Amino acid sequence: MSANVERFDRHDEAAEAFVQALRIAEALLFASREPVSEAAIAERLPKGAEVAAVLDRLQHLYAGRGVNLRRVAQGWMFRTASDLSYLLARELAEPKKLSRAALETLAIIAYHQPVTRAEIEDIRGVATSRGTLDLLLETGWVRLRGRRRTPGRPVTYGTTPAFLAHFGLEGIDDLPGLDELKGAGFFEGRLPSGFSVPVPSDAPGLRDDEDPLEEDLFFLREPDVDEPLTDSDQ
Amino acid sequence: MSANVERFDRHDEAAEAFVQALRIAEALLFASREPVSEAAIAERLPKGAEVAAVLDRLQHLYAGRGVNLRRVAQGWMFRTASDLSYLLARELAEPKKLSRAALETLAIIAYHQPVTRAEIEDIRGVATSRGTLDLLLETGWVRLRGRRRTPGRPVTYGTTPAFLAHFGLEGIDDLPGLDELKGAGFFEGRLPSGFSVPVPSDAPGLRDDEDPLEEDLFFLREPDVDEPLTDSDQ
Amino acid sequence: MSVVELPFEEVAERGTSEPALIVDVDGFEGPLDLLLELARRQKVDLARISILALAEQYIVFIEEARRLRLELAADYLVMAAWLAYLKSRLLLPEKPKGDEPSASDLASALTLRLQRLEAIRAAARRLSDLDQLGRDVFARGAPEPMSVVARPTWDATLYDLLDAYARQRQKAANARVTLRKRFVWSLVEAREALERLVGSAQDWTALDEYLIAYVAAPGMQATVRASALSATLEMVREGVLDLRQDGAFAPLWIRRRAGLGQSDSGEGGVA
Repeated sequence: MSANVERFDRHDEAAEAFVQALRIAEALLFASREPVSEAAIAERLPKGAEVAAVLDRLQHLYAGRGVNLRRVAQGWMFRTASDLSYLLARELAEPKKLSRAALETLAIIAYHQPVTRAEIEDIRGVATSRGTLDLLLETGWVRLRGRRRTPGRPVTYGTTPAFLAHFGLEGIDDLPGLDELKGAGFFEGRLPSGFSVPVPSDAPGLRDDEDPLEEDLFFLREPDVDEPLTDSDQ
Repeated sequence: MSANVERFDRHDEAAEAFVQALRIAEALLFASREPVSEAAIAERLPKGAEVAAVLDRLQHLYAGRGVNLRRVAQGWMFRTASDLSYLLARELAEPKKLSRAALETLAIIAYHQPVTRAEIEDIRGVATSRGTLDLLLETGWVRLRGRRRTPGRPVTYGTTPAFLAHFGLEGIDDLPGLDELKGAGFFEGRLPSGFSVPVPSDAPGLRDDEDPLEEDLFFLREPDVDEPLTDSDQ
Repeated sequence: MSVVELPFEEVAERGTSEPALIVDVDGFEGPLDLLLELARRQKVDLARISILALAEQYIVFIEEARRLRLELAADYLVMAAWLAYLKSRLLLPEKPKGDEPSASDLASALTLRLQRLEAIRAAARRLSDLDQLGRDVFARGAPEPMSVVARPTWDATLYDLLDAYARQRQKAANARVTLRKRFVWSLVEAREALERLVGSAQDWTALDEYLIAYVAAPGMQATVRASALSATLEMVREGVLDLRQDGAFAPLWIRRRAGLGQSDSGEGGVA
């Protein structure tokens, strides 16, 4: 990186002039508000310095660096290396509340996991919007587990360790059962006989009725199976 | 044998991590036009990277270049090499020059801070026009610090980090000739208004003899108590 | 205030916003500045300067200015008066006078003030000689600003979660109970029932009797009758059933069409 100064004893003066030209171009490009045209740089260089060679060399010097010299429409300019652009984005945590639907869906996934979308809808009694499940996946609290070994092979959902961490649970079996929920007053009044709260499992392994997700991880989401059939299906 | 290979690999990895840390620091410093604090850089570096070593190396890398890395105002910033001033000033310099009165007042504030207007006037032997202090406040180099705990509770002035950045100073201790002034007893004198503290301080906190500015921030400026020269003077 | 041109004029530097009342005679900023300039002309170290001589020079200068009828700021005149007083004190033998400072104290205080002014002037010059940002050295001209990316952090408590779960499970459980009340007998249900019915009835059978026997809840008779009739008509159209009514509002009779098997092989033929 520091090898920007090359010394050729034979052409000591020429080499020095070249280094000075590099420095001048570097400073000009650094301090200018707008991209600098080659002509404008050439104008400032010591006599005899070739602007193209200077810029070429500079570009080379900065190629692997945190800042690159780029050619843009109006001339040349320094820009942050594109792989480091994330440095210039300050993430601002924006606390958001989960919607009621999302919270309910999350709760069902937590208690009933592994659970399919159809099962969630059956429990909630309403259709679950794609957005709700996407959002839950985005929170990092819900993951795709596998596929239920039933017709249509629906995706099964479960919770993640992040879910446990966020809700302060040591394990998924820390989720209170029916009696505890009743005791804490979450359930009120009579419940139909046979009403139960399942014992959830978020074990990393798949259950007997689950298949692994496909290898083609391009589809991270459950495909829209309930969309109208396309022509090829006819 | 395998241990050797492993060590070599580890070394390689460390070197790569260091280069990446250099790139990150470089990008951060290049992107900003204000000094960047070491803490802010350290925060962005990969784990285990030593910010001091990274900055030291960067400073070294850029030492002879058209752009230098300088430590200013408790932070770091890239700026063009001063020997190239003659080239860049033509195009880039903002033609703003402080009047002698303003420069003197600024110097008094810098070397004597925290200092009141009366103390400034005592040193200069002349009334300080409102315009001069307004101008200095406007540059962003001077700020109102608090109020001196003396009769009349005059406002105290001090310099800002922008002042240090503008003059390329690391801290207020870097003020040129400070030692000589100290040696000459400049700060110990018998000025009636009493410069009791021997060295200037631009520390954000107030001194023992300073009170905070009032809550009523409508008055950002010292009230015009000593304006009477106008008519009587004619 | 007139701006006066005198022989030793310096370039007057005043900020544009400075009121004219700041005396700028001959480019001096106030009496102390003038004194300092006069002191410099003595070409000796300020510490060894003759305050007496300096006071005399100053007074001469002011008198000259007044002779020229130049208007001088009060500061200059006050200083002249004070220096005249100091001069007389320095010339007259000192009389001890309580805690009043001696003439030499006053003189050295003035010397000190001049030294201070000179020192700060030197400091100002050195400050100004530093490389200044935007004058001698330059920062990045096109800084790349930080963009703020809002990253939502989801917030929910365990209480929220349990509350949501219990609430909807309870709601769903209650909803399911009411569903079993079955307010409506659907066409599909009616048809299934009728198929079972005619499967065993080879002869004319009164639909109503069957239906009454079939339906337990009296509140459901209307929906049962409507659905059953619709289903019957559909099955007649398909040729599975014969339907007969002897008069308006008379009972409806149904019969499995002759020639059909007992099972579901209804397509077998139409008689």
